[in-house]
Amino acid sequence: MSAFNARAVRADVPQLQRVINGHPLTYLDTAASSLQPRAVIEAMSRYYELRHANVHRAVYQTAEEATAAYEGARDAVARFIHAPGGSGEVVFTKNATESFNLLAKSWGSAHLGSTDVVLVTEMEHHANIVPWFQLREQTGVEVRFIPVTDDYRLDLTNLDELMVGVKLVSVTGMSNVLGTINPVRELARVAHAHGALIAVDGAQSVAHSPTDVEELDVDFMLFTGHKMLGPTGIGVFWTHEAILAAMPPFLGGGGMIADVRTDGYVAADGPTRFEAGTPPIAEAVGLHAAIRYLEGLGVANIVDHEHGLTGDALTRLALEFEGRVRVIGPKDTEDRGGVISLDVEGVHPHDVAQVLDQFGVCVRPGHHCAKPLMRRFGLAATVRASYGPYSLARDTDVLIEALGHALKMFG
Amino acid sequence: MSAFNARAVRADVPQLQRVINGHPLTYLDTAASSLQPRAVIEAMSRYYELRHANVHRAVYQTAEEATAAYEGARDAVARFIHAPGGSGEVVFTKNATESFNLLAKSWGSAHLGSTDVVLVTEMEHHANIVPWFQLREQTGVEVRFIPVTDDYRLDLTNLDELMVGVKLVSVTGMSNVLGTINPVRELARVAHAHGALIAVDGAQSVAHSPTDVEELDVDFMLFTGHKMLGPTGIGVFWTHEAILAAMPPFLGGGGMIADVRTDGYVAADGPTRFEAGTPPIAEAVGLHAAIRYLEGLGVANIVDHEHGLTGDALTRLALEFEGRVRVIGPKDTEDRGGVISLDVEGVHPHDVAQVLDQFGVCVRPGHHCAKPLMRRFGLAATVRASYGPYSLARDTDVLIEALGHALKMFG
Amino acid sequence: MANFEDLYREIILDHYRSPRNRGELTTPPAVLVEGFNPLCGDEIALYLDVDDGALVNIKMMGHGCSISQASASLMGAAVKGRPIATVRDTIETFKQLMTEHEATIEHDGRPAQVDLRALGELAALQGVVKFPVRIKCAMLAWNTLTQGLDQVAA
Amino acid sequence: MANFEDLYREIILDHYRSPRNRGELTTPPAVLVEGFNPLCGDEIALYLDVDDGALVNIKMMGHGCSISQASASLMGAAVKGRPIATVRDTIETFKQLMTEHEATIEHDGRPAQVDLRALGELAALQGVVKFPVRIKCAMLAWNTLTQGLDQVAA
Ligand SMILES: Cc1ncc(COP(=O)(O)O)c(C=O)c1O
Ligand SMILES: Cc1ncc(COP(=O)(O)O)c(C=O)c1O
Repeated sequence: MSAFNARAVRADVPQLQRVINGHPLTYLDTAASSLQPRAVIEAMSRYYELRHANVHRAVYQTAEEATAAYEGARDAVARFIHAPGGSGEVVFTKNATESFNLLAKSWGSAHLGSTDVVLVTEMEHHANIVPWFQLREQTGVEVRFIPVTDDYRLDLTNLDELMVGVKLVSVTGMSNVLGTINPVRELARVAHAHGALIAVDGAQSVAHSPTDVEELDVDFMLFTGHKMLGPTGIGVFWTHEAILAAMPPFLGGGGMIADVRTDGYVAADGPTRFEAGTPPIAEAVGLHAAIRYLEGLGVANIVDHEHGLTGDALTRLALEFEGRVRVIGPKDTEDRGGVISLDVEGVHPHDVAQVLDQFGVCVRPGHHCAKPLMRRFGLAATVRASYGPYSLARDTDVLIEALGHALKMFG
Repeated sequence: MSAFNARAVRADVPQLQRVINGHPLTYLDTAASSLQPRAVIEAMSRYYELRHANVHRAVYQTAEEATAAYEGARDAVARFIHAPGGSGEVVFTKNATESFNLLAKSWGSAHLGSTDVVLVTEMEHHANIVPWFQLREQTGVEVRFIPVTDDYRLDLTNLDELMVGVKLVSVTGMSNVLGTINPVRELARVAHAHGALIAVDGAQSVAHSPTDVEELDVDFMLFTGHKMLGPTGIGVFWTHEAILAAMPPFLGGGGMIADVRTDGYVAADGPTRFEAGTPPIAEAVGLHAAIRYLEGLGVANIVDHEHGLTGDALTRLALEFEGRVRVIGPKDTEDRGGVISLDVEGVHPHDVAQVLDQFGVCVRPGHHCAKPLMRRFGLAATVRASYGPYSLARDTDVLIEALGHALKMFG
Repeated sequence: MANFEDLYREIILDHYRSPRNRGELTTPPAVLVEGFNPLCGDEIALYLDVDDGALVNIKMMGHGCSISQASASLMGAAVKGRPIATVRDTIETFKQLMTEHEATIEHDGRPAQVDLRALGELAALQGVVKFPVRIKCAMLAWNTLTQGLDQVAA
Repeated sequence: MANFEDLYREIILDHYRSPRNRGELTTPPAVLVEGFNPLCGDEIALYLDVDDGALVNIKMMGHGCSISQASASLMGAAVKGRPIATVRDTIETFKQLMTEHEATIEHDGRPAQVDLRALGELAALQGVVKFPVRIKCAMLAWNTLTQGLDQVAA
């Protein structure tokens, strides 16, 4: 067995040593953004202290070191998601949202016309919806939604019908509201059988379930650094080399060109074509450190750990509140991650979160950038608690105590 | 008089303590990216250690602190450039290049049709060229270039003629190759007289000459964090509130919306509309620290300091090498910043830079993302040395010694 | 804890649990104006009966958090039956109360700008300014009222 | 300093200062193929005279840094007069030499994969691999030659 130890992870995360309103910090907002271990913070500081320089094309030593650090991060990402073609398939963006814009506005605008369909789901984050609506304004592509069942799963009963005209299926690996883990490999099979490609929003899944793009047989994988123990300011766009090579440029500027004349320009090849301007160098260094840290823990161990916490929390919430606190998401841990959305009887999510803050509990009230999903369930907002590798059952204790207090105060 | 002291600045910058190939680091590549003082690095570390959380809409304490930190940076930027409408006019992007893409693809695509002209200059960085070429593919806008004279200045003799049909003048405040400082206020006057707007590429100028957008009477100011002692991963787009309010969305996703339904979306108001996804929070904190540091030094003092170094270097280069090292840029310091491009007789810029690296001297060989300018002067590349607030005359000593060596070795 | 108890004063919880002026008015003569905070889903519907330069009656429907609901209820009590000019003054004063936050941050220790006595029970919402994200909740009803008055005036 | 002297070996500086096979050939029968590195502006023009399965003559023009020029000059000397198959082998071997860099980084201490003796004078370019940005300079002539041979074969 492994040496995974959530207490040790906790000790590695400086912010978890904070005391809020007289209580130790209970961080249950990892689905919004994870906390950074010291190794990630220090990797970036060291980068700035020792070798910051602009990358590419300089010959002096610190610039070579900076370039090696930046490209080393690309290698690490490729390895982490098992990119079959290696680092030449990995594009760095500023966040998952930019990655989706790149997908829609480069690949999409070249491939999706007015008779084509992009198939998303009702449980998508706005990042995987709005860029398609924007593309629709431009090319007339149809944006179609896979419905969500009453038990918070994708409704795939009419999938073959839904697939008519679809050129791309774009689906989240794990819902950031429900915790639902979608059957990506199965969807990939169906997509390919219909001659469509499949893109996966890995923002929630990549640090909480092992990701092997080759085994999943997907065509695009998009995610974001700050939800995988990494820094803000960096996202990833992965696709197969051949697909990338055929994608037209997106943002224009320095770095992404092979040549510029006063009468036109020629775009560069490879990931560079999509990295206009000075890239997120320190952020790539931080992401690399985060990947190293995650690999050290073992993503499979993180899954087990969070699975245990989630199952325990679901049981206790049901027992403790006898229906006054409703879980908006699957009731058991099968194909489910550690994201638990709650509807607290008679208490508005803002008020729940405010009371919880008094106990040092960090949860997120709101629509979680998934308004179509909220509407589907007739909710304006939920309170969401989510786990990370540093979470402990103790966090659930405090959550339950604080929820009880909120019910007493407003209920 | 001020307490500006370049030696003290130097002591604040950890990387300048490094020893390269047995020599102390001589950093002369500030035009590519500046080095970060400890205060900037530590502000970001402290942010991650204490209060990292996703911003906006959470009610718990660290998220409120993170939001306040992020919005505080916006206030600081607004103050730094004297934005008349305050922080509501400041959009954070990932770099200056994204800012230009925002300008071209949001404002530009709404306002520049096939009968309109955007007027740039032959000395622009690719960031202020390629997005316009991309827009041209889309809307047919004409991209026109103000020529550069043989003494490295904008050739404004036919400006009124050049202005025919122009809706936007987009010009760099300071050339990143020549060091030339352009007459922005005068260009703004002409642009406005012709009913056009004016955008300024402040990437090179903002940390090296005081920037007051109101006094300059410009309409857009775009720059980048990592060239002003700040971190990578953040850029700024400023425009007047009324112009911003009329700009259509650019990147789509979470954060930039007011509402999303399965049949469409409504964009948010204000800077938020242009900040899709999780923003560069830690980077904003770092940029804020950089601005505080620059304000502490006094930008006017930095200008004086760099002016002195540049004048001295120009004189000594002329004396020392008797024409074998040619300066590609104005020969005196009038309207000129501390960016010195060199053409070394008989030695390729790559080889010059490689020899200089042996002396611990960091300079940049290449086209500096300004290929049209390079072509204008029949050059493939130059070697560029550039100064920052931490530069000393000693750096010029080492540069000259190393250049002598390169000439001896290859010349 | 002090801030927290300042936010959720008893009077606020009371107005949340038993909102005043709940209901609808026939339109016309009343005017219906709706407010929506898409970020948290809070909604409000105001029925305004303006006659002879005064807001002779006000009723409201909608849902939201305790702060938005209590603020609406307190607002109704404060403005009902008042001359429009007075109502606009009250709105202005309340807005000032809600933006005092920034002033306090920038100039710590500066004396309050807002005459709390003029606000009566509304002063109970003062605690909200220490919770920046909640200010929007408190403002929803007020912004909607302004919109309604502008509509009537137009 | 060791790396630096490895990069700029005397033989390299010699080929830079006195490039071999400089000049042009009449086309046709010779084939002209041009290479360009837009990032640093280096340019090369190769004139290839292929006859009866051999590269009977090669001439070159162009400009660039010492590494790109010396690499081209050394290449010309190495391939001139050789059978095409041998030339392709040499190209392959040289490419391996230039990519050894990554192998070295990943598996430190691993024995060299490339038979340096097979490279003769070309082995002088070995020092380039320690300077990743310069590898492209060294490869320009070789990539252009591959292109030219493919053209002739097509
Ligand atoms: C004048 C000028 N404009 C724009 C840029 C682009 O900045 P960034 O690479 O941070 O987007 C640079 C620097 O590369 C520059 O020097
Ligand atoms: C499922 C999902 N997709 C996409 C995103 C967007 O990530 P970012 O805000 O870093 O662009 C998020 C997080 O906000 C998410 O949870």
